[in-house]
Amino acid sequence: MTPSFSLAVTGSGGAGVMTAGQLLLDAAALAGRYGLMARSFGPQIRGGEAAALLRLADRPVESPDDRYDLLVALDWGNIERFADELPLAADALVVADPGHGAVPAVIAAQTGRLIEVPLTALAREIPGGRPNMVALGLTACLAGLPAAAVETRVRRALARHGTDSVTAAIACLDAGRQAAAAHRRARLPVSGDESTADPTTALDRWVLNGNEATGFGALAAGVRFCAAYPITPATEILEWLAGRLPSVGGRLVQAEDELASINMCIGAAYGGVPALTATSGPGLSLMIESLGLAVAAEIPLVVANVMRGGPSTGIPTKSEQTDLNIAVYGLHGEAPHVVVAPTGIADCAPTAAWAVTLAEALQTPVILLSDQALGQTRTIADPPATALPAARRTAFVPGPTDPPTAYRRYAHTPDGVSPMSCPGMPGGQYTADGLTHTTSGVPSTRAEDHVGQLDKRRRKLEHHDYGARWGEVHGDGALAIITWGSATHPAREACDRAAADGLSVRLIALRLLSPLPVAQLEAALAGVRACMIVEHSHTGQFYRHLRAWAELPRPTLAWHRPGPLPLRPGEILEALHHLQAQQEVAA
Amino acid sequence: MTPSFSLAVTGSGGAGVMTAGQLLLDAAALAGRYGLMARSFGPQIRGGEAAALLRLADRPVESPDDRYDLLVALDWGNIERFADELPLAADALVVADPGHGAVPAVIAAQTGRLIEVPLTALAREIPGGRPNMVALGLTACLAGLPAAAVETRVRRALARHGTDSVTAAIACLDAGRQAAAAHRRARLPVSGDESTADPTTALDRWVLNGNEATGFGALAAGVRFCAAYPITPATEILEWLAGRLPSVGGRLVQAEDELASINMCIGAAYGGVPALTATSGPGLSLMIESLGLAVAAEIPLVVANVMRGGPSTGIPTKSEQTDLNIAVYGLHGEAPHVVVAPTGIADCAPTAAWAVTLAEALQTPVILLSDQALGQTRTIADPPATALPAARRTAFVPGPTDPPTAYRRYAHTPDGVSPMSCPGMPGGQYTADGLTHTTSGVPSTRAEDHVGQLDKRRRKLEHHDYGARWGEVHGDGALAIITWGSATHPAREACDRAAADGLSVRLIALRLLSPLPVAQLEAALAGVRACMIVEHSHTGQFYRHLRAWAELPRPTLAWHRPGPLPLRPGEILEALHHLQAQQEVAA
Amino acid sequence: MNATVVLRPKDYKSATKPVWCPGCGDFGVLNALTKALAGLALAPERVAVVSGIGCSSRLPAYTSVYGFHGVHGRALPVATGLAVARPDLTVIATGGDGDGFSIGGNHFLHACRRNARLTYLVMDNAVYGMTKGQASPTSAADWAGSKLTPDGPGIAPFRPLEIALSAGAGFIARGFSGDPNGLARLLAEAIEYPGFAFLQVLSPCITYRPEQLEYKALVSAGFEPLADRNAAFRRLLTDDGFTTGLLYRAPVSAGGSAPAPADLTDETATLAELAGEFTAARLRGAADHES
Amino acid sequence: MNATVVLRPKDYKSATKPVWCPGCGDFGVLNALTKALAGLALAPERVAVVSGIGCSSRLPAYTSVYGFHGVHGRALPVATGLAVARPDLTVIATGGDGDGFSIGGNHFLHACRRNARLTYLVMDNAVYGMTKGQASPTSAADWAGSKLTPDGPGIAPFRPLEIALSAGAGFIARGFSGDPNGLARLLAEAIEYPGFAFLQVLSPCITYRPEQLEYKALVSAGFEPLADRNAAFRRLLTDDGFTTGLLYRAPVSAGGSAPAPADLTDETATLAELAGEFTAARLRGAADHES
Amino acid sequence: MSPEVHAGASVALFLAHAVTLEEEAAERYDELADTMAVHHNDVEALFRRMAGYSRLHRDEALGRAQAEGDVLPTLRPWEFAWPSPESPESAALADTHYLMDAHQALSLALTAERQAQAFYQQVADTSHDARVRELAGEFAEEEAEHARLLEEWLTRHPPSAAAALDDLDPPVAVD
Ligand SMILES: Cc1ncc(C[n+]2csc(CCOP(=O)(O)OP(=O)(O)O)c2C)c(N)n1
Ligand SMILES: Cc1ncc(C[n+]2csc(CCOP(=O)(O)OP(=O)(O)O)c2C)c(N)n1
Ligand code: SF4
Ligand code: SF4
Ligand SMILES: [Mg+2]
Ligand SMILES: [Mg+2]
Repeated sequence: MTPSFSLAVTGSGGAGVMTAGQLLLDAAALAGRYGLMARSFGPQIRGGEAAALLRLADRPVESPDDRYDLLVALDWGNIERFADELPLAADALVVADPGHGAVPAVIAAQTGRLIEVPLTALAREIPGGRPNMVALGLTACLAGLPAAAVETRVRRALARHGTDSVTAAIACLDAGRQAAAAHRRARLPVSGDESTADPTTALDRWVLNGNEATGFGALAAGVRFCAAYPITPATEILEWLAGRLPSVGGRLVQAEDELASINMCIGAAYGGVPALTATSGPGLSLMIESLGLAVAAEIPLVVANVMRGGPSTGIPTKSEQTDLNIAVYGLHGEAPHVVVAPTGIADCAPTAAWAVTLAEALQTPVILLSDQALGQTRTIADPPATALPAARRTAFVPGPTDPPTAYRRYAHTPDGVSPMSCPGMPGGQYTADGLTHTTSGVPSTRAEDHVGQLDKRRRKLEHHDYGARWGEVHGDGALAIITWGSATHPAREACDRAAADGLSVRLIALRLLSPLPVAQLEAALAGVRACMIVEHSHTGQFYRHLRAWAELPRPTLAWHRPGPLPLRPGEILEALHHLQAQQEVAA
Repeated sequence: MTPSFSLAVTGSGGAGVMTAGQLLLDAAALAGRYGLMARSFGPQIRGGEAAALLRLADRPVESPDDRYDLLVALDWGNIERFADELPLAADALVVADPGHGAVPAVIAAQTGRLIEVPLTALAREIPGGRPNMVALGLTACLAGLPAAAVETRVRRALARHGTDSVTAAIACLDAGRQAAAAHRRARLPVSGDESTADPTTALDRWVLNGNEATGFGALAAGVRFCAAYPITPATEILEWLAGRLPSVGGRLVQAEDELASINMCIGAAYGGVPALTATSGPGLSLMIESLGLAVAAEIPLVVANVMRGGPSTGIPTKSEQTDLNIAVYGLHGEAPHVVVAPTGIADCAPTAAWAVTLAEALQTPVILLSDQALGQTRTIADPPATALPAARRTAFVPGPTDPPTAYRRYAHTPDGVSPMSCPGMPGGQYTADGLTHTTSGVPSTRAEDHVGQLDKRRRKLEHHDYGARWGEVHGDGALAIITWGSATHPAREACDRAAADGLSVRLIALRLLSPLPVAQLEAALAGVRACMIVEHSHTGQFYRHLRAWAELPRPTLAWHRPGPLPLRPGEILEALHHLQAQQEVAA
Repeated sequence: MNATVVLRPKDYKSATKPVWCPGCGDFGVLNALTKALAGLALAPERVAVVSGIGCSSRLPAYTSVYGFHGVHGRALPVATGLAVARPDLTVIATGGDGDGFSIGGNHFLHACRRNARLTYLVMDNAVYGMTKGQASPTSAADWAGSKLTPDGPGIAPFRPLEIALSAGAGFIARGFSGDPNGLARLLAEAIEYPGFAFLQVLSPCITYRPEQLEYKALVSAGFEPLADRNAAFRRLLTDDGFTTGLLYRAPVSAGGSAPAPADLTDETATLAELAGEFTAARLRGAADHES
Repeated sequence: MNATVVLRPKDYKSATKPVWCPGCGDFGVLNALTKALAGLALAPERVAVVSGIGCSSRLPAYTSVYGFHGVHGRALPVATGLAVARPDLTVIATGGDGDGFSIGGNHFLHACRRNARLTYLVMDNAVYGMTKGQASPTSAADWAGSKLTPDGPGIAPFRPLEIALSAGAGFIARGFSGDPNGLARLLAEAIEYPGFAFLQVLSPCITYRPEQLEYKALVSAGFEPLADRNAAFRRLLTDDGFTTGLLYRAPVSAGGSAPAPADLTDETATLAELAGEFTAARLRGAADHES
Repeated sequence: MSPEVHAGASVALFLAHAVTLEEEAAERYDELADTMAVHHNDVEALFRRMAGYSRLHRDEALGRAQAEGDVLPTLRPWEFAWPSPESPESAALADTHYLMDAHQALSLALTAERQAQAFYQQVADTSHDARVRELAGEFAEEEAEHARLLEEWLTRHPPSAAAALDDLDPPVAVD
């Protein structure tokens, strides 16, 4: 179990809560800590209310904790909205500015440790001072971060605003730290020694969110074309790529809608240029018809779908794992394709790269299922241990004696993958087609062609060696959790805690969701007596998907609940104990 | 087992094959027979090659038989294309016009009974005569249809072309009949006595295809608005409605695309007018996003999806049951809705009507899964025994003392169905929303609202009493077939044949596909030791769907194959025997 | 709603508080709409406002009439279905420039042609407000304010009025959110037009396009209503994009044929008659049933 | 393909026989296209023809160049993706009036604006041929030939040239399938235009619109190429829909800024540099990395 | 209001304008208060107070109408003859910001009150109707009084030191 410290900074939008939170996380990185920061806000585009939700630790951490140890409120604007996102530990410390009124009941009821710090008044004493910088100094101190790290980060961040700004900010940090010191008794236990961090390694760590990691992974694997239409919470992938693709000779087109963006990707990929688009549920829905085309015409491409609360427009700023069904089963006709998911924020880069390699190797669309929690949570993580995989497409090479019409684009091959030409290659001309076609691509309604091509397209997916990336297995208990995506880290932490309680639980997290790696999964389940399926959904889409394809241990408990609240280790642990108790009764 | 007679009339397009086939079916109806006629064509819009595929019987029949007893070829244009659609019985009779060359090997190899009739030459002898009418006379005679019935039908059909046409046609019929008589030895055994049919009942029977039946059922249940975009094989539903809706005060709008058509239906239904659109896989794919909106905003509507070969553009003119996945699982987020399917051509009317009533009762979109085989096969069937159900929506009624803002459109109710207002009702104003919302429809990101509305929308589907229409159960064997849609009749005939072989097989055909009626299904399976899932798909979508939700007997055999060839009873019977043999080995 | 009660603009507002940024032009549009409805004395329950997704598309919830907040880009088809099925209602479709001209562009084209009786009001801020300020179809080619198009979209901006005219719209106007009374008047005329009425409203986004606060100085009420399509075209050739007023109002008969209202009560054919079409009897029966 | 071999039009045809109805105008278009390609001496492997779904959209398979037969209405985005990613190719999008103006209308609008270097050829027969003859956007309001609209579509027909001009297209022409040589010439000019070139081709459907056999008598080569957008607008105001020729050819600089070709080999930033942006070191590091 | 229209306005027409002017001012202040509430800005209270004052003045104008025995004409919103796009006392929506401070809010209100004063003064100066001139003059004086009050408040609420409109949190994407 990771000793860690969770804290929230809240206030009205514009008060600088997000800035303070982000600087705090950055400072933690500079100080050699790990950690993560999520954001929460109201429905207003600007202003409204905001919360920066952090967790800091000495070991890599990607799950939120059950409760917060510290709440620093710049003001109380609409704190009720966050109440259920902000469960406080029984001994949590609440720091409030008395200038903004009494501590609301919803907070006061949770803990008795309240201290008042006049953040605004302190800031006002400093020319150009800001309450959020006072809060930053105070919070960093209470969280046990070295003052130097915070100062370094703040100096750097404010450099372009001029020395006055920097001086004011540093003074605010000091004021905040002193305010914290004044409440020394309230200072919280923090783990780790401030000086142990190896600065060289620490400085190599990555500070990024899953969306940036996804963009990077895709680009690293070879993506050189992106067409997209903005949508929350996927837009950052596009923005990241828009800024970087040109520097590697690639291009990004802002399309008129998702129907266009997916088809532009198809066009580019048909032209031999690896392509990706990013979207979320509503946009994915619009891409469905053309994904079927990509399956039938065997066009490689990646759709990074960053899931949000559904159905329909749902809750765009909150996370859920409920686009699994549409990603796996959403295409009309028999349209085998690949669906993969990163198991964490840091994993977004290698898994996105893998998605690109699968698309290119299998000449098929790949849906990468990320979600808001992965995409928009910023984390401090170790960079990938191994180089990211790079894509390779089986290319058409004309035989020296081939007549110009000999090329059979959709030829039957043992592994189902047919060498693919692209415009510019002499002798490789063919017409890619979404109609049932012959091996040459000529439309056909004959049974042998239909079945032949259906078989071939299934075969290439089923016979592919997906290697070790299909999933992660941790531990070897007789109780197992099967999970995926952003549920992985909370589930893993639940397993760790269970182990600390003496209960050994195996964790199986799938990266390959479709085709479901049944053999690998069933092998990983060897010796498991009872199992729990953990996911962030209302009806257990992942559970049904597993049932449809694999033999699961009996009993298997389906544990799931929808968003908008993130999954937390404690609730999963509780379900585990429940399952264990059932097992004992049964035994 | 139904004694029946299967025949095919083939020839180049324009030769009048389809007209002859259709008149033959009509004549069979007038003669008190049952039967069905499917059509097959080449890819050409006109011309090309055509085959009218009929089966006639004395009892209701909706499945094609395994083989054809008679093939009448007006010419041999591209017959290879139909070869695998035209399996001939070992003793099949082939009638060919010697003027069109030798019988192709692919036909000659199948049967030794070939007779030559100079159809073209015979027609040429009659002023205004046509070979297809000669073929009609001949075929009717060989099929044992009374000459009077054929003549009546032909007179009626050609009436508007004037007496000369009629006279010529009658002369052709005679010539054809005589040619058949000349080959009296070749006359085929036919079942039933020509005079037994009760003419009154016979004349009340319906001669229609599933698309017309679907349009009728929808209109009968209350649909008064349709917006659609043409697509094969669904267009006939629209064309039927376009001609009839105005006569009941309804309207049809030809939309610019399927995105528009589904949203127009949403608008009309929001306005209180029951709405339907019809489409096929590619169009359904485009409607997915807005179907999710209809789920979230709780708008009733029906999408009649007439399945064709997939994926992508696939084979538009052939049947498959492969849009089950997208229909059930294709929506993003958690979007519970209803999917139903008729179990046959005649069943399209009551099931379409039921779909409308479910949509209106549950305020949710309903997908009606028909397919090309149901939609475009014409049959002679008994009219529905009971009146078709009519739709009813739980309407908002303002309380006398309600303040104008009291209405909560999405109020929690025990059955999950909330009274619905529509524009024009004072005091019922609300904003329908696809965002997560409160009971009043105001956007919300709070957990209680999200979970509350998710629960409510699931509840209304799960708590609804679907009554007896959920499915059909025939027989009580310890071996069972579970099937759906157009696979039902071939499967049922396989069961009948198995019974004749002494093997009792239970048939369970589902009409309610989602939410899957698990309790009813498991009850219907009581006592079943082994089970076979029959469907017209490549990967067994229905099988996976059943596995995901229900406990199936072990063993359960998944039997399925894709289009374009129709499912035939014989191949299902063979699989049944295989399963039985396995069972015996295991026992 | 008692018809004799005189309703004031604020009676057309709901209790839900807008989440818009203070200063957003959309407040002015909301005010103009409520003024127009009050000015026309329309019963709130006989009005429906339909939108897509975007900041501007939030508008329906802020009114006390029937509202529909659909998916991105589909306000017009929803409104069309409602208007055709319920010709007794006043139907107003609304939303942003991204919603209407980017993802919804096709419906815009075909709604102009179809000429169903409804009003389409687009709050044009030349940006995607709700998704953090990307370029919209009406953004200038060199507007480099979005990370998605760091050098600007680089393509010719969409000309809503020209497109509407080319596509066959019969009522075309431009308004400004900073002039709620003038806009209310234009809106009232649009609502009363017996066909498809299009109204582009310049509605600044103060968050992502703060320079649009200048609009006040740029707009001028220069359009004089024209009834001749060619004249309207010629007028547009010199349009600077900031001229407001009613550009074009086709004489009603020229505005395409609006779908005739469906009379949902007049069932001239009974179900039994329709079922009769299917019977075998018809196959030998009276000639008028032949299809 | 050896560049010194002189290719004849028939060398641009494939062995696949068209399924079109004999007499269909699309044969003429296919011939014009192969003549244009031969006339420009383009190597077949450097040309791609992209289409949607419809009778006309079957065309790519009948050529010996690279072909893409996609889904209904999406030829233009596929072609755009290809043209942007592969600026070295000649890209031609094609299809029918239903494909391009009905379901594909939005892409048409935005392709005109975007001005990527590609040619869009629409075979306009004012009908949905492939699905048995329903009204298309270019059908007359009173064309009552379809069961789906038994009284005619009743709405104003789509005016492709006007829309293209309004939307910002820089090359706009109309051709006739019955004049394959004239059409080939127009097509060659379109292909050589360094931006988006739109070509409406009147291409009769003899099956569902047999009256279109009259087109031969109706068309006349009346357009004189104009370089001024306003002049082109004025010219269109008197267009009868049957005038052929090049209407408008924007001076290239005026035609919006076509996306600059991507140079896929020039990787000025290495992956390592990009990864460097993520490191904690950057959080205290050189100012030029700050975002 | 174009001077010509007002020069010829009757007492009833003038009072209809006055009532609507105050009514719309009140509604505008309410609208601003609501907006500030959504953004947790304390100036909400200030706008509420202003709304209250405007409502008082509306009632006063209504009272005058009653006293004059006039039935006020019903005008459609765009039939009023205002000198500006909106009625003159409606605070400008475009000049608001979610981080605005009391000083800015008061300045906004002051501008509105001065516009109202100018409006009444113009009517007082140009009307052909003596009674209208008299009423308008009174109202102008009242508005001037409000303006003076606001000016005084402004001195008590100086502009906040830190550039209040410097936004510390970037806007967010909500869809
Ligand atoms: C299918 C789909 N794609 C993308 C989005 C994300 N999205 C929401 S609003 C919006 C643009 C809004 O711009 P506009 O219509 O101009 O409205 P504004 O916010 O500027 O008023 C986008 C792209 C979505 N909700 N659905
Ligand atoms: C999404 C979708 N909707 C509908 C169809 C059915 N469909 C195929 S072609 C076509 C219209 C073709 O018309 P047009 O583009 O004018 O081509 P033409 O056949 O006239 O050459 C339609 C509606 C389809 N294939 N996909
Ligand atoms: S982001 Fe722009 S459009 Fe959206 S509410 Fe704010 S100002 Fe208005
Ligand atoms: S139906 Fe019309 S468009 Fe299609 S091939 Fe035949 S003539 Fe050509
Ligand atoms: Mg906008
Ligand atoms: Mg066409």
